[in-house]
Amino acid sequence: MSFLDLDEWLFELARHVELVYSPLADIKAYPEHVDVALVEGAVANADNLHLIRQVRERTRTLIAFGDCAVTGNVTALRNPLGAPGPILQTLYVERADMSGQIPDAPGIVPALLGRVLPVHAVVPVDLYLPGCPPPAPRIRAALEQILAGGEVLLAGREMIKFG
Amino acid sequence: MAARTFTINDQLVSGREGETILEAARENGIYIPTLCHLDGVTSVGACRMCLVEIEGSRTLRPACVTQVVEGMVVHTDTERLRNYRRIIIELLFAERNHICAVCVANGHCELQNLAIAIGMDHVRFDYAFPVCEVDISHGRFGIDHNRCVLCTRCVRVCDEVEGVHTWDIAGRGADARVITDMRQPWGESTSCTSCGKCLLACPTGAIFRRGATVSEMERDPTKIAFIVAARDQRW
Amino acid sequence: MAVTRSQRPTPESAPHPSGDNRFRLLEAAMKKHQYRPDALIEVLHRAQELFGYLSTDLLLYIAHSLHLPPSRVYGVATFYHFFSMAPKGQHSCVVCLGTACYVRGSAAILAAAERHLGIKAGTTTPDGHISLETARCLGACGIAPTVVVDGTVTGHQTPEQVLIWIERLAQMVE
Amino acid sequence: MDLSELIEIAEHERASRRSIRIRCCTALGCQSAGALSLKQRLEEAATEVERQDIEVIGVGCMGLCGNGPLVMVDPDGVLYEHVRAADAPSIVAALDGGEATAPLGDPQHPFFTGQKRIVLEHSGIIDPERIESYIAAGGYQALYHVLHEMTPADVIDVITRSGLRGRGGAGYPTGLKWATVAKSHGNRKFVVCNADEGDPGAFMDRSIIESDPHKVLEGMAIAAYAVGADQGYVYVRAEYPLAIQRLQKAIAQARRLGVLGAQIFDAGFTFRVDIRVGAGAFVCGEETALMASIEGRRGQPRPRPPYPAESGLWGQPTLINNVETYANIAPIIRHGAEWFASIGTETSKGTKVFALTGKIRHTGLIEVPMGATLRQIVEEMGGGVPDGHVKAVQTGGPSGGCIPATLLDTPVDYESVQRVGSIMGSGGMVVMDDATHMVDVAHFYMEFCKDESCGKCIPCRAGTAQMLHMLDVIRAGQATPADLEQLEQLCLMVKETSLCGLGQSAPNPVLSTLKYFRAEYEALLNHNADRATTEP
Repeated sequence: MSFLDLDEWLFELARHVELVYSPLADIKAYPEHVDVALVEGAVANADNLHLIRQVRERTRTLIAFGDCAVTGNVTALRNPLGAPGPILQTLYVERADMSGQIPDAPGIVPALLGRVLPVHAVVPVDLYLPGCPPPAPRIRAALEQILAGGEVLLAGREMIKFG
Repeated sequence: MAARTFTINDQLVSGREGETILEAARENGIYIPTLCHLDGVTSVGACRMCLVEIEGSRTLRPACVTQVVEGMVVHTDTERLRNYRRIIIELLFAERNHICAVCVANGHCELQNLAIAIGMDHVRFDYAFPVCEVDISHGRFGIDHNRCVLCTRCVRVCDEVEGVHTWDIAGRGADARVITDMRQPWGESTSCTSCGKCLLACPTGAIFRRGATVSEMERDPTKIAFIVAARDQRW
Repeated sequence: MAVTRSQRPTPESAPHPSGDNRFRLLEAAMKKHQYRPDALIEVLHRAQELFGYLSTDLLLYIAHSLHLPPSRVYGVATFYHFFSMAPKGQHSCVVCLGTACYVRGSAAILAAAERHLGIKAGTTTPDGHISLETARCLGACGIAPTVVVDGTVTGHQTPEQVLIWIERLAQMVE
Repeated sequence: MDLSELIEIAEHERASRRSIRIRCCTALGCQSAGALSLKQRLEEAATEVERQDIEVIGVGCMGLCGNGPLVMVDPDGVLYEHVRAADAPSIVAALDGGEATAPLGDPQHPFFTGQKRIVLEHSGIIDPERIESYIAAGGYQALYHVLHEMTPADVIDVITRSGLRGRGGAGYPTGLKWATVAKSHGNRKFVVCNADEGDPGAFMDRSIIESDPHKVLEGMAIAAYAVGADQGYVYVRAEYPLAIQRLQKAIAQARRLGVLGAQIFDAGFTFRVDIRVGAGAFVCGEETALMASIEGRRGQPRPRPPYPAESGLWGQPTLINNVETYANIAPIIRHGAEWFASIGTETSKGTKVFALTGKIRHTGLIEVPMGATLRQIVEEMGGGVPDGHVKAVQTGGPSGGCIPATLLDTPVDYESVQRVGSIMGSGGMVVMDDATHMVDVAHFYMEFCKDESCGKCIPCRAGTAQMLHMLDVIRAGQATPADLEQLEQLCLMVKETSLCGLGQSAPNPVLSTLKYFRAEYEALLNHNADRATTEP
């Protein structure tokens, strides 16, 4: 959402880039030869895992975008509780009012990973853009540098503060 | 007191005899990062953030407890020190569950500030995700061990300034926890005077005012030094 | 004489209000150290010797007697591995995990004991009969690997031998 | 008490000795193998044969702990190994030409003949539970000599010229340390004996106290005189009950005879010694943590300076040396600085006691001149690895490193051992054979350091936990070469930034195994790099 806070600069951006994949756009498969991917969210389930590997394979510059991608953040709060198996068992079976069962629909409900992991724990990451969410000026600064080519340098409170 | 002339980062500075490198550096406008140091209470040299290089010394020295010596040559911001400081901060983030996004101290946190100053854009180590308790049994304050960095500033301020010693550390190593009295819920502590000095002293959101929500915990730890100075002057 | 003495108890020989004589002995230990705060660890040793473990009440009692903040006493008691905050089993089996013992196979011994007792090292069987513990090095490296059964150090141990010890302990029902 | 009384006790003790002495080791190792009931059976057997010329005495460690219980019969010097209580009558009968049922040991084995005994000179010979036995061996005469014929400055001068260095691990010159404490000003001064021998695989100090406790006390008293202290503490691990018991007995006996306490030898010198029992914290071997523990606090180190020599126990100047260091003092006073300095190497004088353990034929305690090579110690004296080859020798415990077999010709002195990436340490020497995986060894030590980290400083507290985790990842085959590099980086950081010696040396076992056995780490990389699992 904070991406939309870029406001009119989005038009400027649109002149330079082509949007080839997004959870909001109706594109089924992650394409080949992508220049830049902003990856939001941590790696929490089998689908995430599959996708992030694909993204890494097919992308030149992978940006961990936002605290969840960079640290696991709130989504990783389940990790101290241990593996998801017993948690699901408690929630869906033991505490169920009626005959409970753990949701199981292969191909529809993806299996949870043992632990929620930040993106860089699964695949190499090229740039980190922390923030929850990353404020628009921070996103813009990063993208401008990428568009300009050369090394991206983010420093200081406005650029790398978590939270 | 006799003056001491020495060098910090190629800058000739003066300090007083008995003064620490940290004090002298600050007086001369030179920034040395600290975490466990708190003006007004004893320094313990534990966090290692303020380690500096002193020419001729085999080991790195904590600036908060190392006294200035005439002619010494100090470096506070070398490549090696910057690297080590970043690792220290990363180790802290990996050690407990520091979720800035939902923390009362977000934006007013010394740990967060250090991470920014040191240029930490991500943590290279695996997170430990330990199980930590949150104690909100006290009427006015709470403690969230997920955010504690074991700097012992609360322990020292309670002992040295308030003179109560409600806080201490139990256990050791990674299992160490700050405790009140016999590790009972804070609200059941019989020694706690609810003075709130530990709240002022805490560098992170570990000790918080109840009712405070995300980013609302602004504090001024320099008040501790003010209290101590005021007390000392009265005598 | 004995009668007179029992009629007029001196403070240090008076039994504790609870009637528990062990407090009298603990009191004597503290008195020997003139209730000095620096004797805390010595006093904790004595207390554990007398009571088997250090309960919260016991620690509070010691804190008051030595004029120490409770949190400091608790902090000290939990810093040292030797002090136990929970009751121990009637019998103990301690497997040494020092380097010499490790190189000579103590890990297999511990694993066998854990499997056999169905508990993890550092815990006690649910019936409170046997505590399985580990040691950092007993300094008996010359006879590694070593196991201490109810206080008796035995050397050159094997997993099989340790299971025999445990069986023997299991049969020693009070 | 004066010199003539001391000599009288010694002469009386010597005169009451019988011509045949059956020495039975009663140190911990042999006790665990049944030495106490053996000793009793020997006594009974000696009584049964009604010979007035036989006596059975309990002695301290004879060294070859792996073959205990050990019995030595004087004056013929017959050594028996693995002696069972049932063998006792036959050992006595053997004095009349019978045949002993216990296996004979070889006192001419290099294990014994390769030694040079200064610290252990009385070990296995005198009865550690009787002060008279120590006095008969010349005990406390050095103290008398010091108090009556030397100034404190003279004593420090002798110790300095002897070249003695601290035997606790770091090798700080003992004379220099004493001189600093002597010069420091304080209301009181203290002398502390560090007997918190925490290195797993080391038992030199335990054995010295169990075998010859008075020697340590005499060394402490001489030190106290030299630096101007009147109170001493021996800080012993709780894991050493026999040592504590013998030390308590020794202190009580010494006080009774007036060689400890007020007005020792009527020389206007007062010195009392108390025991402080540790409670299971490895870090308390670090001197500032040890002092905190003596003061009844959490055993957490503090930054130095100020050094204990200037501001130690209760802020007063405090001398801290370890057991073996103190045990060297009386012999140096007796034989002179030049004698001591003639033993050992250029920079490391005297002898060093080692606890030889692990995968080695002869395990036990040995004392060799500084500069002896690892090969002499491990292969000649220790008899090498039974059915296998030496892969590495670990010295210095969790603070030390693994020295590979290719470097067995390294002489054992402070500098040489350090040069090959380990430390002399307090004297633990664990031999590892081909079956030992070096990544496992590193993991073992790291787990130890993590458990023993006091938690005060971040690099040690969080760093050891993280290093252990990384070793877990490596052992699980999930690590990449980048992970290995990161582990190395972290090791260096923890080494350079930790507050005390525990943290500073915690990475050593990893660094030394990486240095010499890197291939074993690399063989584990990239096997199962998928760390994201879907297991429930």
